[in-house]
Amino acid sequence: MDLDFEAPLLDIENRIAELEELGSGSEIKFRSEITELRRKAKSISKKIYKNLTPWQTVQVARHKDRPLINDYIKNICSNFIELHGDRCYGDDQGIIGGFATIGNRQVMLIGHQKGKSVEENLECNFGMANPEGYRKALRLMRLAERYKLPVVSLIDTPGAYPGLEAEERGQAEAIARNLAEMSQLETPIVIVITGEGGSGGAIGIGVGDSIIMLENAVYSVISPEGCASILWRDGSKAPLAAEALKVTSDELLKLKVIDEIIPEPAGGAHRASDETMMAVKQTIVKHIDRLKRVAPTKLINKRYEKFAALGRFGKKKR
Amino acid sequence: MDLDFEAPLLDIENRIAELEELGSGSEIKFRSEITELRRKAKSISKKIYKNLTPWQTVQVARHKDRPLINDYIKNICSNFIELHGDRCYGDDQGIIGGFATIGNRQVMLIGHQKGKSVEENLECNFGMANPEGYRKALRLMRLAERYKLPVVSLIDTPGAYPGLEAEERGQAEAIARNLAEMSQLETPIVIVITGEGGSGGAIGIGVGDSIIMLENAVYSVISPEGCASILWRDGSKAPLAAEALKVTSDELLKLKVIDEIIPEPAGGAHRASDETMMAVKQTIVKHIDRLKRVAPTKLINKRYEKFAALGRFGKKKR
Amino acid sequence: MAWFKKSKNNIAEEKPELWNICPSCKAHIFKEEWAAGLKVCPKCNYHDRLTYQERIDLLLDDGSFKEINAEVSTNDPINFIDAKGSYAKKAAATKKKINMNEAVVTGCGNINDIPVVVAIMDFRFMGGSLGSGTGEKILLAAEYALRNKRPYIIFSASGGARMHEGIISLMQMAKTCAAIARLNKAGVPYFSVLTHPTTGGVSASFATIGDLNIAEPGALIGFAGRRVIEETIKQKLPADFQTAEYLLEHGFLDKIVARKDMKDFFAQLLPYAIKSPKRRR
Amino acid sequence: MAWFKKSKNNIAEEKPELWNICPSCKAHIFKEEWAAGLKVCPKCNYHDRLTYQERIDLLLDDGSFKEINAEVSTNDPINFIDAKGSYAKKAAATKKKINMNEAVVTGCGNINDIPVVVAIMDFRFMGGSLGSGTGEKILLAAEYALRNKRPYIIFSASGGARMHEGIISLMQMAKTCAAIARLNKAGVPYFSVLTHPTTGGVSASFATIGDLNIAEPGALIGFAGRRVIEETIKQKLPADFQTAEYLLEHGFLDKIVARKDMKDFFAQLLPYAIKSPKRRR
Ligand SMILES: [Zn+2]
Ligand SMILES: [Zn+2]
Repeated sequence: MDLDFEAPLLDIENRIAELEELGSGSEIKFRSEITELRRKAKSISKKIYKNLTPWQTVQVARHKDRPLINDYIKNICSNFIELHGDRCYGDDQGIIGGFATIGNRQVMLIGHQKGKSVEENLECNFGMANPEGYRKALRLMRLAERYKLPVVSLIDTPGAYPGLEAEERGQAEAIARNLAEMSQLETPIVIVITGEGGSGGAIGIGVGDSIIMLENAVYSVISPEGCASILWRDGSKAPLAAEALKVTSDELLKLKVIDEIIPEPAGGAHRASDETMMAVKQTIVKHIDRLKRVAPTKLINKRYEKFAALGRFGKKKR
Repeated sequence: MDLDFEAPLLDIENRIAELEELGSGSEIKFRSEITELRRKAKSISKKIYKNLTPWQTVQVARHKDRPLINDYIKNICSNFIELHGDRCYGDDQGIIGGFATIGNRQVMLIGHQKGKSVEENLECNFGMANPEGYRKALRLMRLAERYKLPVVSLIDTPGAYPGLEAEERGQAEAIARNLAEMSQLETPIVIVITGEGGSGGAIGIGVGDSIIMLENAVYSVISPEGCASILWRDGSKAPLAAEALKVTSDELLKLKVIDEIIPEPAGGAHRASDETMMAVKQTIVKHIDRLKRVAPTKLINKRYEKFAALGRFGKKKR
Repeated sequence: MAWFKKSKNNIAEEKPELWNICPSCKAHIFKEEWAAGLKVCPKCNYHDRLTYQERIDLLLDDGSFKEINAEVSTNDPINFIDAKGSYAKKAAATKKKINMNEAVVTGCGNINDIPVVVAIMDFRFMGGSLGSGTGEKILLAAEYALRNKRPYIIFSASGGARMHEGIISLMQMAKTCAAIARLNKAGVPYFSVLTHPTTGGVSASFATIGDLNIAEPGALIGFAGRRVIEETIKQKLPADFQTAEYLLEHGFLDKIVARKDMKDFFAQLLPYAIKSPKRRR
Repeated sequence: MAWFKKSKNNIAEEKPELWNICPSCKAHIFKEEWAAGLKVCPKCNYHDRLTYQERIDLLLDDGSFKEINAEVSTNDPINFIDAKGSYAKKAAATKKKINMNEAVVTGCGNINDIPVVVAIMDFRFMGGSLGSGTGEKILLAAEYALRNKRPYIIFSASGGARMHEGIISLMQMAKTCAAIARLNKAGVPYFSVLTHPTTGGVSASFATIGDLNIAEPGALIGFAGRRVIEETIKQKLPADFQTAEYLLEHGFLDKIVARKDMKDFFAQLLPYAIKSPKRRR
């Protein structure tokens, strides 16, 4: 899945790859040409990524090479212990979680799992969780509360799974329950939107004290395609809908829906996985350390006020 | 389903019914004969019921005309509001529950439902609940706790349902969870074993502050038939097992497993439904009034000590 | 019968002002009968949508309702414009047409002299969608209920989030649930009544987390839309899918209460949930 | 292969003292290899039962185990006599034979220097059945863990309630769960490890309500017996029914941990569950 707006960049990258292959074994051959191409690639990627349209950002956020939760687990966590099951019906793989250590901070990590290979995609339903996933997440968060561990939640989902059985087992209730419980959880909650923040499926594990977003992640009440097909009566008008919906990190920061943007290297997280993950790690650690200093009661009150203030315009009686 | 040891009594009762039919319309005809037969029936039933063997008591406890939860709801409760669902998978009819008013006391009533007709039997699985039933019961008990209502639990089940799906959805976990949660529920819990107290399926809603038992109810770790087939390798030795297991109210009172026996009219609850239910009502009210005066923390500590003391023989380090 | 029906249809066509057509079974019912039956179809028991005013009249003691936060209105946080024009204009037109400021009306009132706080959604206002004003009013009413320790009852009727407000609409799910969570923690009763239809973001927030979840018969209740699900799973859904009856069976509703019984139901329920001198003697 | 197997069987018959037969796949394994492999079959990964002493040796730091409440023993609250004689005699014989007082051994010890409290069931003692002494020891160890704020780990191995103690055995389910509930409330970690087999009253009490539920591979875990279920539902059960793997899939286990990894697993887990100066920097 190449991004069409990356075409000039991909051309140069392909050329670099060719030269590297041709010159393999020889250190000097093509060296200057490659250096020059790399400089050019950097400059072009900066230019492209500075001017991404919202719809292009959506495509970047969905890029298959973007770091996924398993990459974060491998690269910025140690001592990860995955925990399974909702103690009621099953073990959903669309949301996974467990104990993790991030920069010496012990946390409960939860997040959507999209999977890399086709088999993984199918097993975890492309990150579209079932009610069991939300209920497992809640169980783990309550455990974190009891063990006084902060919760770190990584958001990356097209949305909660719209299936027959998901409805039967209470997709709506499972998400709603999490929203209520997370608002009162007596431990810090750090949310990082790393890829797609897809509607109810995203916010179902997205209530917290710090809401952080990778630069090219998106967060939206409905997919641009869905919005376009309803309000434009034409799914292909998704680029228009993406723009109208204000789904990008800069817009969300202005709207105070998020607290901080983690910049991505030029060319996007899919080009610089390690660098991106390291930045995510540092930001998580910073927020955990800040939030741990806040007394639980105050933390919960501030969390409440944070969400209560969203969509409050002008002075209201309270 | 006639009880064979009731044969002499049933003969007289049949004769009375005959005479009443023959003499219907005429007040005097057979009057003295009927009076005499009634006196005789009473004396015989007293005699039979004073000397019930444990196995006979098991049969009385299972008698199809014994008052069931729906009879109690109709006859000793007002303003019953049935509440449904476990908020997770389904609504089991093997355990039902809801708000009820018993003698002006507002309570949360829960209990096993066996059903009267064949259709009812099937719908509620003869009172053999699925995990959903135990989870619904827990949800209602937590609601009772929040609304500061005492819980009244009526026990009458052959046991939790031993089905494939019941295992899949965590029959064991559902019962265990209730045992733990009921031990810490911050509201009075009154348990009445009205019929069959069948093993884990019974105690799954059977942890409380007052454990009360109807005279001819039984409560056992395993059905006499099951015990006989394991330890005697012969299910027909159930009468022996019933005796060995000490399943009757008098034995259980001695063992301090129950706190009080509600006497049944001679001839058993199945002959005197109204009288029995009225006695149950009065006993429930008495215990609620007593328990409501105990502070919640003290209540929970006493409940803990009550169960901790069961099976503690001799002095132990603590 | 066919003749009768035909003739009835003809009559209806001749004097349409006298007849109402049931949206579900298409039966022709005299408008007078329709209204007297509280907009419930006598043929198929379809519970048609009510306006907030009709709901208030049915639920609360006469003259007891006092609206709160009536001035809270729509906002246009993302200056939304779609194919048909601006959200601002659309909202303004809706407000004028049905004389409401938002998709919900909140206030306090009595049910058989028991004081309660209510939030009543009205589907006429942009499909009862959850905008920022909707969420704000639901939260403010919850805070009012909390301060006054009064039971809170929400009647939902909604197609879901109001996408014209973008992410701010999504945030109302978290916001309203946070308000409900505070009631839970304080032991203040909260009852949710799901009416036809309650879907999407509203089903996935305050509407499904009542101490009791009540629904009107036949109400459509679900997270994802029928069409979306059928496209996803590539199969037809059962006819009763996402009905109130279906949800009851699957454990997510406490009770289905017919419209005509709703007030009596709450009159019977509320004494269990509130502390009063008479309570638990 | 057939020849080899046959020959191996012959050898086994000739020198039975050298061979162990896997209870699951019937493979013949050198006794030395069997022991070195921690009683785990190298052919089929069957995790055979361990004695409490073997479990302690595998789990705790050398020499760190100190038993508590060793004197708590069986009781005969209902003077039980069955076809084969009295429970009192049977219990006395068992105690003498395997030199244990009850079906569980409790105490404290260290895992990589982290102090924990453990309760280890031993199936040899009347099938690990839950008698009053078993329940009492499990409760007393929980209270010890509570007083000392140490994580509590129970290794279950049980056929269920001990029916020879009648209703008193059933009460141990409530009793042990009450003890666990106190730990929950106090935030003291409790971990359940379900080993082969954990069924009946033990599965329906402390064994399934761990903060984490861990199991050994292939362990049989379930409430009702396979035969009872098959008789009830009149159909054959799937082969993997009630295995640890089956429970994991259905949401009731956090993890399956191989025997050889169990100590390392807890060494990795415990720091998340306990407060220490090093914890959370
Ligand atoms: Zn109709
Ligand atoms: Zn083997």
